[in-house]
Amino acid sequence: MWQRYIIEASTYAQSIDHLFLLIAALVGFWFIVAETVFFWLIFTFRKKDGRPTQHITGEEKHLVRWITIPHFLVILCDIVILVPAIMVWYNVKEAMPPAEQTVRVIGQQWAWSFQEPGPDGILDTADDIRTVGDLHVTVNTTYHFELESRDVVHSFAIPSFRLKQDALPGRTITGWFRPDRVGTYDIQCTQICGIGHAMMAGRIIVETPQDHAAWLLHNSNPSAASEPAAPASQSGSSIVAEVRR
Amino acid sequence: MSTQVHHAEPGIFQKYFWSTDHKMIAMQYMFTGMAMALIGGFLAYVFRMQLGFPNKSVPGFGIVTPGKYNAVVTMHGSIMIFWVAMPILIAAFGNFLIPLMIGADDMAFPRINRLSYQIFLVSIVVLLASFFVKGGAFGGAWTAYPPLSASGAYNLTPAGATLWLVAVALEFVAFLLGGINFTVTTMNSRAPGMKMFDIPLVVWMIVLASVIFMASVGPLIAGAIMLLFDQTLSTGFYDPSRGGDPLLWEHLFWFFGHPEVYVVLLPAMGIVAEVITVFARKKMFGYKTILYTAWATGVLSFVVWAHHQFVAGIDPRMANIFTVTTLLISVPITEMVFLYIATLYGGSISLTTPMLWALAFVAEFMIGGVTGIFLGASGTDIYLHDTYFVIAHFHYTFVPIAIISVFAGITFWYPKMFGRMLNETLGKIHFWGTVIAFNVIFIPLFMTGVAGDQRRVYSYAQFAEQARPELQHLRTTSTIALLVMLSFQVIFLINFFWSLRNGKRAEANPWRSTTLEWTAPSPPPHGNFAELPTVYRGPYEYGLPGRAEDYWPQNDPS
Amino acid sequence: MSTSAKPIANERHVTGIPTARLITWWVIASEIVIFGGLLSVYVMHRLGHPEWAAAASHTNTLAGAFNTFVLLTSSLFAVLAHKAADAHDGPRAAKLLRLTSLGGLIFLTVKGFEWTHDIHEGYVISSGGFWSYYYTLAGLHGLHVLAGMIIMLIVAADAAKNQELQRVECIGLYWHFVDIVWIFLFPLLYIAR
Amino acid sequence: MTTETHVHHPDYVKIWAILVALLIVSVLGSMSSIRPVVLAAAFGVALVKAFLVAKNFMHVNVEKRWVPYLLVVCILFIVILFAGVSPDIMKRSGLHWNNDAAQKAVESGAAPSTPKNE
Repeated sequence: MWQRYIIEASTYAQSIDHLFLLIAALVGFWFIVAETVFFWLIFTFRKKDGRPTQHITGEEKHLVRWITIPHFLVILCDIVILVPAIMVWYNVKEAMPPAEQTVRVIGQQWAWSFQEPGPDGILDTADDIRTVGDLHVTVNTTYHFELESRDVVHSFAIPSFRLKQDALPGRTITGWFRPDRVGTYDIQCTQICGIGHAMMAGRIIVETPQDHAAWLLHNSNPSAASEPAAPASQSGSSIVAEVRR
Repeated sequence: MSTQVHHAEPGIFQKYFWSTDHKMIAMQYMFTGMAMALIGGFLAYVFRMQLGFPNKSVPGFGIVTPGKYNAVVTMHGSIMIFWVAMPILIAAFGNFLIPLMIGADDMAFPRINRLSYQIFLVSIVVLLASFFVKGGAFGGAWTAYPPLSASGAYNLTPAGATLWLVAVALEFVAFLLGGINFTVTTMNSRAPGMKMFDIPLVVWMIVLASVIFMASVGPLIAGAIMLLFDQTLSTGFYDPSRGGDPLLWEHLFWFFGHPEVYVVLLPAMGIVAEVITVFARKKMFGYKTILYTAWATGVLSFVVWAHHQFVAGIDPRMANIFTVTTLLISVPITEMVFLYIATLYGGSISLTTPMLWALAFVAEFMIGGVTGIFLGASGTDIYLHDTYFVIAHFHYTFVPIAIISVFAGITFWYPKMFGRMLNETLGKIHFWGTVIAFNVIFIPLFMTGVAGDQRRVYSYAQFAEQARPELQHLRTTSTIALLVMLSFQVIFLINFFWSLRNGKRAEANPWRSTTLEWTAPSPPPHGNFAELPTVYRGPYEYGLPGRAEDYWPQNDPS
Repeated sequence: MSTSAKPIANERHVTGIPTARLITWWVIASEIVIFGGLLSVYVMHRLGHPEWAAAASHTNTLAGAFNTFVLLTSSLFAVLAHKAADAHDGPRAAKLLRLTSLGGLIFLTVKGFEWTHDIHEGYVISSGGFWSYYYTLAGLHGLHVLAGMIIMLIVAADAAKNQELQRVECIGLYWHFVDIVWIFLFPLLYIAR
Repeated sequence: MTTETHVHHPDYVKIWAILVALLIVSVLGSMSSIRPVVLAAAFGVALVKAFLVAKNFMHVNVEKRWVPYLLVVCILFIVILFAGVSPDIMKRSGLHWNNDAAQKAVESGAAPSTPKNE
């Protein structure tokens, strides 16, 4: 049912969806119970001539019970939700599986640009591949991304991966993902970042190792050797300075 | 007519523009708020048209360019929260009800009250002016995250951004003055015999809301000054390249922004409590428990703010704390809703228009409540943050608060405000049209949100996964439903203004209610009461066994 | 006009605290949150940026100390005015209140000299983190001093005619609060480095 | 309007003298070169002074009990704010994030201290 809306293309996509379904089941139960009781009461106690209303303060013990029992059940449900929610959060945002590859993701008005280590597999070396809009990754590989922004707050989101992380200027925020499904998926900016916000789209292309190797071979450009390999953050702040003048 | 000598009848200008009478100020707030609601509704129409029928010229507006779209969305959010929900729920109802319900002749500080409205009016002028300055109105979302909001080079609306900020700051000042006045009046000016737990819930809730607002807005006022300096004096409070930090604003904003939700929720809860007890002819189930849950909510609302920032770059470990507190706050709110439901038990429910609105509030607010859990749970928020799921969720809280409960209040107190009855038939048509359309607007948006539609985007053409036709159909459905909902508001306006002259004359207590405002004539004269009442009992004494009448007014000595 | 006389709502005091004093307390409470927010933000930046100490060392400790002395003294006059008001000696209260606002005037003058000096040295509000906070904090506080002075002169005018004497205490409360804020601003801006 | 005298007035001049003495202490403390001494003198004295003013000039000690409580609660909210915000703002790095800009500012000594022309 879920896949009809949006596919799961990363290892933690499914755990997030399962958490969603768990919460849906629990709160859905409460919601249905409450609404049923609600409408049943409205119907049962509709105005009838000659039927006096009852004077109930709701302070007596045997009445308070009707509130305290659901009250503790709600707390119980909260805990049942809390534990898996924090577990999922921990696995996605706190625990960081060792990187097999590291890429740098840079948001700026209004495009995503990416810096991928070339054949040597190390960032900030001469053979790095810098791309705009498209990020090429290998399937079943754990990627760390170093997220930066050159101007305003952006948010790096890949819906099919259930991945979302804001990019703050001046900070480097590290995250991870492990694509497990070959294909091409959207990259969104989900934090309003100016008039080009809706143009700030990208694509992540998840390839088989062979295809990725071929792509690397085809793109590891010698011209990169000439340009100084500077970490993007510095050039970033200089761009900010320019924009200000 | 009032016996207090000093209440002479003022002249026209005095009466309508310079009055210190709390009822007149309430009317000023209400009509201003309704006018702003029309503007906010029109803005909603503009961007929903763009989303439902992309890149078609919107009748009455024209082509929606990306820049205009951002401005329209930003203004819709700001106006609906700061210039509709707060003035109507807190200022209008607070001004009208507090002195009447606590048996006083006016606010404790009438001139501070008038000043509060005048500052509020100035804030509106500033805000509306921002539509016409160079670059147009501010387009950085109502959350105004810097550096986007701090630098004209980024938002391309330098003048609009500053005017927006000034308007919001003025609005804060207005509501600080008003809220402190409400609090002091309720604490000090109650009728003889009205003890703490004899105060009607709506007064309690409005005062609690004012206190929460007062305590949470301070840091944001400081933050707004800093942002203003960033915009105008080129300071670097939020500029990382100059030793500042953009994340600071997000914290300051949400430290206010989340309590703000309860600032508008509590008065709505109070209004609904009054209406339900009257039309179910029932004593409130667990009056004190409701107050305790309200206090608990108020305190907890100060420790949950960062759940708006789970993926905003805060330290991930902090998210765990805020997830716990966020799920904790669901407990008192749930309990409050349970108590409202339990109040219906054993009643004799007559489904008048106000009652329909009040019941609809409870039914719809539950949807908003349960969907909040998905966002409060950090795990699912990773995916749902800043999607349309969020939008659908908070509209399922804010529409019941700012629209449904307000209609409950207006239709309920209309006789007291204007001395006329509203037309029931028109009222019911308006109710069903509005509520059904409302659900058809936002249920599709839950789906598009789950499908990954991100917020504040004027067109999904760039995003292959979002550009699928089945999602576009959902968006179009929502837009059409909005058109229906808006058109039904015409019926309300007709009913409202037609009844002002031609409605059936209302006697003092048409609903046979117990609270003090119904002992004053409808509409109450300057000074409210012929002689100021004395209170003998709590507000909700309905259906007592062994009494001729099924209600026992608070001021009835027998 | 109908606003000239007070409504009965204003005369009641169910809490046992006169209405005027009650609202003063609430105003002070809201001011605590405003100044508290700004101060705590400044403190966390200051702790995170040890390099600001260099800029902070440019501030003139003695000028700050003198201003603290001035405010403390003016607070003394304010509270003496309250005492006089309790003794229903309006004219004396008015005299003391005017002395208090004179203290405020001296405070602002000294501040003016400090700022002109800082600006001449090239330290303006946009000269980096510390200076931004320095001018914002002191400026916000200075605005409160100014507002207090104006209100105080109005109250004094009434008090001289033995009218609205309860306001003498209220404006005093507000003034003491402004004093306390400065008591914390002084070490934060002038001493800590 | 009822302005019943709710306080007996202590000797305000004496309190004022104490306050001035404390002020001198904090200034002398600031002359010292040992940082802890400076800070202790500065902020310890500030707390004492604030307490004296609140107690004797504002009479919170004889005011209705809940008034000081109200003021303390407001301060507590600020403490909560500090506790929730400082982990992100005060620190320059945390779990999976680095505030490079702040780090750079700290290392390069003072933040840019020349007026920006705009």
